[in-house]
This record gives sequence, structure tokens and C-alpha cells, in this order.
Amino acid sequence: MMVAGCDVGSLTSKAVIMKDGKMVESVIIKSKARPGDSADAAMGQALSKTGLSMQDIGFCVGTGYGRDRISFVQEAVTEIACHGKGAQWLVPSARTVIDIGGQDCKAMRIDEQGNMIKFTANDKCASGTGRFLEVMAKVLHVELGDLGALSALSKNAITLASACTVWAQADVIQYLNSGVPVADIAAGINSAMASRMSIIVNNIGFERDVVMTGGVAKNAGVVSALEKLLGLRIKRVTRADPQLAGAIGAALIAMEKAQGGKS
Amino acid sequence: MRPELKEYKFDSMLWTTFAAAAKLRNGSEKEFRTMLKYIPYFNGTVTAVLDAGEPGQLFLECITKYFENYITARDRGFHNAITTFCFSPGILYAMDVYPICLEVVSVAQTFAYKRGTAEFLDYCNEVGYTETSCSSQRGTLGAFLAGLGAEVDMVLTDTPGVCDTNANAFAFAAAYLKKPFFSLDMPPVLVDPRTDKYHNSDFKALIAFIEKNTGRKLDIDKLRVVLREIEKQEEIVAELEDLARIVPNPLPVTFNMMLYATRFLFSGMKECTVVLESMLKVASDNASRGISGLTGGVEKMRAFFCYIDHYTNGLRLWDFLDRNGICYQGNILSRSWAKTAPHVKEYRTEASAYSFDMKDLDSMIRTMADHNSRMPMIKSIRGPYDAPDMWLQDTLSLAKMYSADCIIYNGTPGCRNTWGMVKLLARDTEQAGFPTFIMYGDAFDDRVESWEASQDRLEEFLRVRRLLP
Amino acid sequence: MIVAGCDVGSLTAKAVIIDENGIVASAMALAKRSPEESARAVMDQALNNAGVAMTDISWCVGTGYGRKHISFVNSVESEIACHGRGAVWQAPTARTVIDIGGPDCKAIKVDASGAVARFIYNDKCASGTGRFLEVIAEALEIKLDDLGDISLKSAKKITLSNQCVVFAETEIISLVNDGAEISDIIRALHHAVANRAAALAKSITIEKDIVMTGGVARNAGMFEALKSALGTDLLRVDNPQINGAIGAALMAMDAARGTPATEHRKEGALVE
Amino acid sequence: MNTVFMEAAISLNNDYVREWKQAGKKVVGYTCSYVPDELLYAAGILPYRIRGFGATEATIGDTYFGPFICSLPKAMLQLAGEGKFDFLDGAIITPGCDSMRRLDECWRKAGGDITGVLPKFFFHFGVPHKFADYTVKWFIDEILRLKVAVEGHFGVSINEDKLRETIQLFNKSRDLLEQFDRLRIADKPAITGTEALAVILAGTTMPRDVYVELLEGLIGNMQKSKGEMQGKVRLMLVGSASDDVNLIRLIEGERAIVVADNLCFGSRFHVDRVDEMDEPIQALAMRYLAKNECPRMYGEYAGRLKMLTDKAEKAKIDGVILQNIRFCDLHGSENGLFERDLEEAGIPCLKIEREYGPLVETGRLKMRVDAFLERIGQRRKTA
Ligand SMILES: Nc1ncnc2c1ncn2[C@@H]1O[C@H](COP(=O)(O)OP(=O)(O)O)[C@@H](O)[C@H]1O
Ligand SMILES: Nc1ncnc2c1ncn2[C@@H]1O[C@H](COP(=O)(O)OP(=O)(O)O)[C@@H](O)[C@H]1O
Ligand code: SF4
Ligand code: SF4
Ligand code: SF4
Repeated sequence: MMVAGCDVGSLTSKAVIMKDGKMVESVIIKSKARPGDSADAAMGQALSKTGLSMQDIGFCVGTGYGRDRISFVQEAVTEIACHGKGAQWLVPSARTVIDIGGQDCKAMRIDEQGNMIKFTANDKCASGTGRFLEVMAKVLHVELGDLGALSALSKNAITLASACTVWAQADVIQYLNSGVPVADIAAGINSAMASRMSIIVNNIGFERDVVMTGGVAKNAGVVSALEKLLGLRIKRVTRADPQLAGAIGAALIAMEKAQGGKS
Repeated sequence: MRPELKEYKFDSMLWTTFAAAAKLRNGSEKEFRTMLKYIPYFNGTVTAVLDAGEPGQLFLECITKYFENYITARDRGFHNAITTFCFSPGILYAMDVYPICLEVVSVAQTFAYKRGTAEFLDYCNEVGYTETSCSSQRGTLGAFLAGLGAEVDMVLTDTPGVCDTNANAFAFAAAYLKKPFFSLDMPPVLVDPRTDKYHNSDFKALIAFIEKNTGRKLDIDKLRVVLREIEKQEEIVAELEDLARIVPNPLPVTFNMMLYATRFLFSGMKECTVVLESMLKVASDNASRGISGLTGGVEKMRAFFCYIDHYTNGLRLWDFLDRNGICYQGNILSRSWAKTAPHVKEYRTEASAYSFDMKDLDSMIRTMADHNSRMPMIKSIRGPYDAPDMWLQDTLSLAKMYSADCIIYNGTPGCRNTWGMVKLLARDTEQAGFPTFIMYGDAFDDRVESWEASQDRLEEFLRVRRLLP
Repeated sequence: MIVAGCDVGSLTAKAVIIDENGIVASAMALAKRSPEESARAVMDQALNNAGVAMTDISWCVGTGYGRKHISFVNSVESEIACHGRGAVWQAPTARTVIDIGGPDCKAIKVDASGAVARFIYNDKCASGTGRFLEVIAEALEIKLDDLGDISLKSAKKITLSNQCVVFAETEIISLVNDGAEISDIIRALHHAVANRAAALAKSITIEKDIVMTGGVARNAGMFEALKSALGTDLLRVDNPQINGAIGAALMAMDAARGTPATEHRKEGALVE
Repeated sequence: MNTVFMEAAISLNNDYVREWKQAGKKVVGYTCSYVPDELLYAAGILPYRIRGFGATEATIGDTYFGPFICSLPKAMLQLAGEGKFDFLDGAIITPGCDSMRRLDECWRKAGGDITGVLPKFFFHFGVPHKFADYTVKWFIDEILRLKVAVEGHFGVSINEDKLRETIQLFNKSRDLLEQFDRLRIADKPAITGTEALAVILAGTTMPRDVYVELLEGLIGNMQKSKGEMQGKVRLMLVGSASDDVNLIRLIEGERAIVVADNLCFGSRFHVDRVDEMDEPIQALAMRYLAKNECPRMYGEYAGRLKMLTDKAEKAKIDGVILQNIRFCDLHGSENGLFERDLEEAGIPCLKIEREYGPLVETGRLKMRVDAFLERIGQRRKTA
């Protein structure tokens, strides 16, 4: 049977269609002002790509920031639970999951079924969120996707001296003005990000294997900086785009629900 | 925290670092300059301190001794205690308990290492201690929570009633490390017989606590010796403070830090008296020859810091002041409230000061209780800032007495206390005619505001308020 | 004699050319990648508008974020000094200047000559700055120029709980979803920023008259919001956003004339 | 539930306060649960626990307080500055916590700038941070200092009999609230945590004898009702001061119920009776200083942990929510210790840091709570 998961994030919205535990189709779009619209758009695209219609979907679970505003889902689950499930599907050996989305940064421990055992989330201030990286990328006039690769070229990373996204932006501008190589700034940004994350990861006391999901997982700079801080290797996600983890998890939960595993 | 950091005891490391630094001057100038190349980060501080001449050298030796003392205390059958900077260590030295002063060790770290205390600060948060707490304790606390410091016997503080986040750091440490905890509590009004009684009984309880946890009785003669030493030291401090009033101020900028570090860490130690004597020698010599302590030799203006310094990035603040001919007239920490202190005499505030009476045990306990309750911060921020003998009065009288041209606040965002009232203080000091500047940086954590940013703002203030020259 | 002031901010760069009789020409452009670029571009525009060449400018003062990186200026001054000076020139009765720019917000007390008596910056949090408005405008896909007019249409009072720029964005989006009126939201946004600015100004005890400068002053909604937050009257100036550049130009005039103010500045120059 | 409680809980100047004032009687506010309010009541003055509820802006708060300060006292100052506390004839500030104690200076300065917002009677009441014979002695003197000040300013006399009477009355309310707590933790509670907080909150601002009557009524009804709420996740709320019922409403949602708390606006309001045999002032000093429920009493963590674990067991708690207002380091850090030790004892914990103020944007908070409930759901399934 076909099931679907729809993850409406603050920045991006994702839809995933699965069949017998395999991914049939997936879509990532930029979130629109209204979560409802984002969800419709993402799911609509996924369906049209597969030439299916909503009727073909046996069960659909919504998650993410806008989970309560999706018209077509049967049930809404938090992104924390979904990322756990998703991560476990992406990397079966995963026991600790770090998900950095646009608006916050979460770390959770999961069991072998991907059930969340313990989690912690940080959102005191927007530093240490994916949003932070977007703002910085814009200031540096580089593609978000290049931030990671760029920082690999750094010889002498700067230390970013401001917790605040907006102020850090000012710092970065100053560095640019005084001719500091962009790579060094990028590296500084990524490690600032990583150090904020390492706090919450250590806070829940991680178990191996550790995986990263969410869009920021695509930023190799952050990942390697975090590896240094944690002193371990973070399992790379290859089975699918880590940004989809939430949606995948939602779809997997949809599957459980559909098979009557009511809980 | 990076795993590498977990591989060594951070304080033994500091000990060796300072031990080496203290020896730097033993060789020839050439050797010295070459050695500096090998400590690319620390060298700024080292030269700054050693350029103060003999006092600097002795100071470094004293710090080295200090680390040795508490790190080796247990092997020598003695004890140690985590404690705070405004806790006068006399009683501890008298009872062979060696103080581990979190804040000052944090400063030592920011001096010695490029990373400063950053990862220890963060480690505290990893184990659940709030990241909004004062960074002065966190920077070293983290290392002890992580088990990277010497084994600790007990935890002592005297900040309840003065500063929550400070007292809380020690309460947290005790609960986390499961160590015996004792705190001296400070009632809100300073000059009041009720308060005196309270301090007295509190101090007796402290002694009982130490006796219980060390299994040693307080040795009265030994105590007397230590207090005599402290009395002598306070007299020298008073003379130095008096000299600082002369225009131009004959004290080199680093003396300020050495002044309070000695009082916070070594007060009562013989070595400390030697440092102070040598400082006095240099200062009076400069004074007699009318020389300014500034490297430039020209005193353009005087700044009084109404709270604490900015320690990160190897003395950059002091270097900045020095380079611009700004004489650093000290801060609330570097002032002593002994009856002999010049400002106490000047303003006849003996009631809020302390004196030494070594007649018998009771008088000695009274002496210590007074002394402790009149340590910097403990004295001036326990009550409302505008109450008698509190922050505003102290700031204004000191700024006036040292004819400061402006007042500068620097603290840490963790400081609930001063941030709760600094805007009001600034309002009043401005009204009293002192241009007042509030820095947003963190004295112990340059990730809050880079020194460059702080400097830009400070520069702007001095320029726009037409303070230079 | 003609002189110039060039204010390179984080969002915009402005240039003003004046002579003894006042403003000859001015220009404004979005900041480019480097302050030097921004400065040159905007300066060339201004020169163009004035129909003069750089060689005709007898003195040029640079100010703003990028001031230390402009090659063609003869001297630099801090934004604070320039905004104070400019404000008093534009509104002679002004004694308190509230300047809300891109990354920061300042309250400045000035004397009749435009010299700064006291000032304060916003603290280490970007709430209460122009950037706040930019971020939200972007999120709502509204042009900065339109914010003001939209908010003035608001009929219902709502308040924002988040001080954080970035989270306020989320909060606002959720408000949109709950069907709140855009105009009401933007008004709430303006009040959030204005309240921070007002609190900042009040903490140094404001004196009348109060004038609002900086790009944010172009936003009529913000102007009203700040007025109500201060609970007093607020002066308007014709050119709030180029106010800093005007001040810089006035100082350039002093410099060119060699009047004391600049003498002082030379001595006071700090070791960089 | 009788709606008067909720009305009192969500309004500053509630009907009872207004009636009291109309009768020409005085009202004195205090900021911390360490103030022996019996003293005021015995003087015929209504003790009023000052709150920050309903502040929507911080213009005044931010003018005087610095940026890195707990938003609760800021909210209190805001309300005071807006004249919302104009019914107060006096205010007592304690060094409860640093942010709170700076309300002293900030309120006085605001009073200088905005006419009529500073109560005529303004008193800084010291409270030791530890419990020992000499601290109790000092505290007794402090209470006497307050007594003299109140008598002097309001021209009243607080005699021993009146004090004993008041103590008995207040103890009565404590007993009733204890009884109320026991009903609260029933397997099928009759009321939600939101209502429960409202009931207790009401007591912090109401004339006590009226309150006692209302309580008796309420408890009677609760005993009759069999209680319909079951199958909900049972939570305990711990941490920073919270006088906002909406926070609990948000936490409870559809699936959870807060059956216990350790808040100073909550059940800490009524723990421990005052010894009626003892000399009244002495007895008050003992009751208020001996209670170590607040982290402001340093070095008493072990005791507080024990109290929480006991409560958790009695109330059959599924999970504990440890919350602190940003910059409240006392509760914030202790929550860190609680999390470590409670999780070890097998009690799931959710640690959240929040701003005090109107709960407008709640998405992120809600997400955490929901995830926490899912986590607890998981445990139940697997168990
Ligand atoms: N190609 C990419 N490379 C690096 N980082 C990316 C990339 N795409 C997105 N990101 C990061 O991921 C974040 C969004 O992650 P996401 O999980 O979609 O957030 P949300 O689920 O809250 O919308 C962005 O803020 C950005 O920092
Ligand atoms: N056309 C406009 N209408 C309304 N507000 C504007 C407009 N242009 C800029 N702003 C506001 O002014 C701010 C920039 O002001 P400005 O003084 O130019 O800052 P800076 O000097 O730092 O570049 C922007 O953040 C925006 O909020
Ligand atoms: S700086 Fe402030 S917070 Fe830190 S110890 Fe001193 S008073 Fe406490
Ligand atoms: S400091 Fe910056 S990121 Fe943090 S809350 Fe303030 S605006 Fe947001
Ligand atoms: S939390 Fe503690 S200190 Fe703060 S108000 Fe409540 S009881 Fe007082």
C-alpha cells in the first residue's frame, strides 16, 4: 500500500511517498507563507510526479512546524518522533540523531525501531539554527550549498564573536571588509554552529552511531566541525537526502498506522 | 568539549605554563625574545607583566606557587577548597586549606590559552548549568565538573545575598561533585550591629565547618601570624593606592591587576608581601622622579572602571589604554576597605571599613568577619546601588578621589546584579559629571563581543565625548 | 567651497555634497560587497547630480560602518557624532536624536551646536533595529517602502511576544496563518521595534525636542509607533536617512575651514 | 469549578481587592513567597502577592532594568509603571533572587520619573539564604523591623492575639490546600492543573477568610464529583515562578494533566504550617526560613530532590516538566541537576527555558511538549 509523509518546515516543506518501506517519490520546496499551501504544493508535486492522486495514498502523516495546518493528513506527529524514525530508516545503526532545521536544533536518542527515548532541543535564540547559516551565506554572497565545501579550504578560521544571528552578520561584514578570506569566515561560521550543537548533543549523552538529519546535514563544514568537537565520526546519510528524514519518518509512521498498529 | 582537552589536568598544565613563564627572564634578553616566539599567544601577557620589572617576575612566581599549593595540597596531607575571588583566603591559609579561586583561575586561562575558557564554559552547559550564568566561574568550573582539575575537598563561597549566579555556581558544583558545601551569607545592610553579629556567628560556623572537614583544630598562633601578614600587606596596598593619586600616576597599568590578584589569591602568603614590597619600590621610585607608569610616559586622561576589567585576548584592554595614554585608575575590585586605605580616610567611612585586632581569638574572628564582608563586590553590591556604602557611593567617591575623567562599566552578561542597576548607576554618575560608558562585552568570553568590536565602541565613546586629550 | 560627507552603512551608502548655502546634491545606494565599492558608487552618483568632479571637493569626511575602509576620504568621524551634528542642522531645536539604522539603534543627546552630550547603543540583541523590519518585510514579501502605509491602515491592536528577530518571523507567519490582518501585524511589528528604541532612549533621560533619523525614520508607521512609545512629540526631518552623511559633510566644512572642532579631532585621533 | 478562582487568577485588581479598598482598608504587595504575610493580615492589611500577569510590553521594564534580566520582575515593573498596581498602599521587595531584588531600585527610579506609581510604603525586606540558629535570630529581628514599620506607617498595632488568630486562619487555608492537593492527585482528578493553579493563585491575592470559605465549598464539590479525567499523561511542573494559568493550559492541551507542581505561586504557597504553640513571630520566622523549597536556599539541593521524587511517586507522575524563565539561573541550573537525577530514577524530564510574558507564539513550546508526551507514550507502550 502507498503511504505518504509531509513535513512542513519553517523554511522548506517536504513530501515523501513510500511503498512497502521503499521511497517512491520525494519533493523539497521552499515553504510558503501558509503551511497549508506549502503542504498542498509539496504533496501535489510528489503526486503528479508519480502520476498518482491522493486517493491512492492509504495513510498520510503530517509533521514539522506546520503539522496542525495540513488539510489532507490523517494524523499529525512531531518532527522529533519523525526524525527518529526517518534516521533509523536512513541509517539502521543510528542511536543518536541530530536534526538541525531552520528554526531550531534538536538531538535525540532512539532505539533500534527508531522510537525516541530521550531528546533535547535548543531554541533560546536563533543562533545555532539553520536560519543562522542562511543569513550568513547571504552575507558572504555564496550558495548555501557551498558553505561547507568552502570552509574546507580554510587555513585560519576566524572565531565568530557574537551569539546573535543578526550581530554575527555585522561581525562577518566587518571581517569581509578587512579582507579576511571568505573560506576562513565560512569555517568560523560552521564551527560556531557546531559548538552550539555539541552542547546539546553532549547534554543528552550520545550513543553510537550518530547521524545528522535536516538540511544542515548537507553542510559538510558543520558536520566535520561537529565531529571534531564530539570526537567521533558522524555516519553519513546516503540512502536519501537527509533533509527528507522528517518526511520519511512521517511516512513510516503512516505505514504503522495503516497496518492498524494503532497507538 | 574536544576529547583532546579531556586528556590532561588543566590546572597542572597552567602550573607548568606559569612556572616556565616565571623563569623566562632568568636568561639573557636574546634568550627571552627567542623563548617568546615559542609561546605565540601567551607572550603578550608575559611581556606585559615581566616588563613591569621585578614585581612582574615575583608575581608570576607567586602564581606558580599558588597553583603548586592547591594542586599538591592533598599529597602534602593538607586540603583544598573551591572558592570565590571575593573570599579573603587568610583563614584558609591559617588552616592549611588551599583555595581554588574559580574566577582568577579563569583569568589565568584566558591569559595563557588562545581558546581561553570557551570549551569549559560550554561544558558547564552540557551538564545542565545555565549558559546565562556568570562566565567568571563557569570558565573554570567546567574543568572541575569534567574532572580535569585537582581532586577537591570542599566548596566554599561568601556570595549569597550578594550575587545569586555566583553563589549558585558553587552550590551547583557541590551538588554535582557531591562535596561538602558552606556559604557565608551577606545581609543587605552593611553598617549595622545586627549585620556584624550575623557575620561573626557565620564566620564561627565556617571555622567549625573547616575543622570538621579537615579534622584539624584552628591553631590560634598560626592564625595570628597570617593576620599579621595580611595587616602588613594591607598597609602596603594603602601606600600604593595613595601613590596612584599623584598626577601622573606612577603605577604601571599591570599593577592594578597584580594588586587585586595578590589580595584575592595570596593575601596572607609571605610571598605576597614580597611582591607588594617590590611593587611599592617601583611605584615610589617612579613617583619621586615624577614618571608616569604609562609606557608612553604621557598621561592624557584617567579612567575609573566601576566594575571589572576585560580579561580576554591577552590584556588587550590594558594595552589599548596604555597605548592611548589613558591611565587606568583601577576598578571596584582593586580597592581595599582597610581603615588605612586613602579613600576611607578621605571620606571618613571607617564604619564601613575593617581594621586588625589580634588580641584574642574572638577579636581575630571579628577581624576576619569584617575583612571578608568588606571584600570588593561583597561590600558594595549587596544592597540597593544607591544605599549608603554601596555601589554608587563607592564608585563616585573613588572616581572623584582619583580625579578620573570618565567611568567605564564592563562586566559579563551573566551579571544579574550589576546589569539590573547599571543603567540607573550610569544616569547618576553622568549627572555627577562623569561621562559614563557601558560596555556590552563579556570580561571572560570574547565570543559574546569580539575585543575589536568592544574597542571600536570604546574608541567611539572617548572620541565623541571629547575625552582625548 | 564645496565639501562632501559619505556614510557607508550596512544596508545603504549615502553621499551628500554641500557648500556654504546648504545641500548641493545627495545620493543613496544599496551597499555593495565592499565599503570602498559602495562609497565610490554613491559618491560618483552625488558628484554626477552636482555636476562636479572629486577634484572640486575640498574635503570629504567618511562615516558609518565601513568608514575605515574608504580610500578617498580626508578624515573619518563616528556615526554618533555625524547623526548628532546632522540632526541639529536639520532641526535646530533637537536635543535628543534617535537613530535607527540597519544593524543598530542609538539614542544621542546633543547640545545646540550638535556636539554629543551622551549616547547609548542597543545591546547585544538585534531586536529593535531596522534589520528586524527588513527580515520581516522579506518574509511577508512586502517592500520596505510600503511597510509604513500598510501599518497605518491597522484597526486592531495585537502584540508580538518574541524579541528575537528570527523567531518573531515565525511568530508573524503563524499570525498570518491564524488569519490576522497584515496591517495589524505590521503595526505590532513597528511597536515592538519602537518600544525597544524608546526604552533605550528613556534610559538616558530624553530631553526635548526629540528627532528621529536613519532609514527607519522614512517609515511613517515606525514614526508614529515611536511617538506613542515615547509618549511625547517627535520631530520629523526632511532627509532622515542621509542625516549621517549631512553631518559628515558639515564636519568636512569645519575641516576645510580648519575650525577648532577638527583641530581637536586630529589631536584626539587614536592609535589604531 | 467555582469561577471566582479563575477570575481572581487572571485579573490583577480582582473584585475582592476592590471591595477591600472600597471598605477603606489598605493593601500591601510583596514579591516573594518568603514574606510572612500573616503579619500584614493581622494588621488589617490585605497582603497581595505582586504578579507580572498581563504585561504585554516592556517599555518601562527595559528602561530601568538592563537587558540580561529575568522578564518577570520586568513585567512587574511594567505593570507598576502603567499604574496597574495603583491600588497598592505599599510594597515589600525581598532579595529573593537577584533580578527580583533589583526591582527595588528600578521601581523607585521609575517612581521618580512617572508620578504616582511608587507606593507610599516601600520596604526592603531581607531574607537570609540559609537556615541556622543565628539566621533565624536575624530573621526574627527583620520581621520585627517590618512590624514596626507597618505599625508606624499605617498607624495600626499588631498585637499577639490578632497574630495568633491570623496564623490559625492561614494554617486553616494551608490544611485545606493540602487536602485539595490530595484530591488533585486522585487517579481520576476532578479538576485540571490549569484550574488547580487558579485556585491556589487566587489565595495569593484574596482576603484569607473569604478564601477559606470558597475552598471549603470547592473541596466539598470535589469530594462529591467522581472525576472524569483519566488516561491522561500525568505531569508535574517545576521551576521558575509562574503565575500564568495559560502556560499550564498550553502544556496540558488535550492529552496531559498537571497533577502536581513545585512553584512558588503554586503548592509551595501552602506547604508547612506555622507552629501555633510557639511564640508567633518566632513561629513565623521558623516556618518561612526553614522551608528550603526554593533554590535561593543554597546547598539544600539534596532535600529538594527528595521532595520531588516523593511527590512524583505519590502523584503517580509520568513525567516532569522543568521550566525556567530565561536568566533565572537559580532554577535553570537546579533543573539541570534534577534532570540528571530524576532521569536516573526513571522519571522522564523535559527541560525548557522560556520568556515570561504573553504566550502568543507557542509553536516551538508546543512541539517540545507534544514530543515529550509522545516519548512518554512510547514508554507506556514498551512497558
Ligand atoms: N544544500 C544545502 N547545503 C547546506 N545546508 C543546507 C542546504 N539546504 C538547506 N540547508 C540548511 O538547512 C536548513 C533548513 O533545513 P530544514 O530541515 O529544511 O529546516 P525546516 O525543516 O525547519 O524547514 C537551512 O536553514 C540551511 O541552513
Ligand atoms: N524606503 C524605506 N522605507 C522604510 N524603511 C526603510 C526604507 N529604506 C530603509 N529603511 C529602513 O532603514 C534601515 C536602514 O537604515 P540605514 O540608516 O540606511 O541603515 P545603515 O546606515 O546601517 O545602512 C533598514 O533596515 C530599513 O528598516
Ligand atoms: S560579576 Fe556579577 S554575576 Fe559575576 S560574580 Fe560578580 S556580581 Fe556575580
Ligand atoms: S540575539 Fe539575535 S538571534 Fe538571539 S534573540 Fe536576539 S535577535 Fe535573536
Ligand atoms: S522563585 Fe524563589 S526567590 Fe524567586 S520569587 Fe519564587 S520563592 Fe522567591
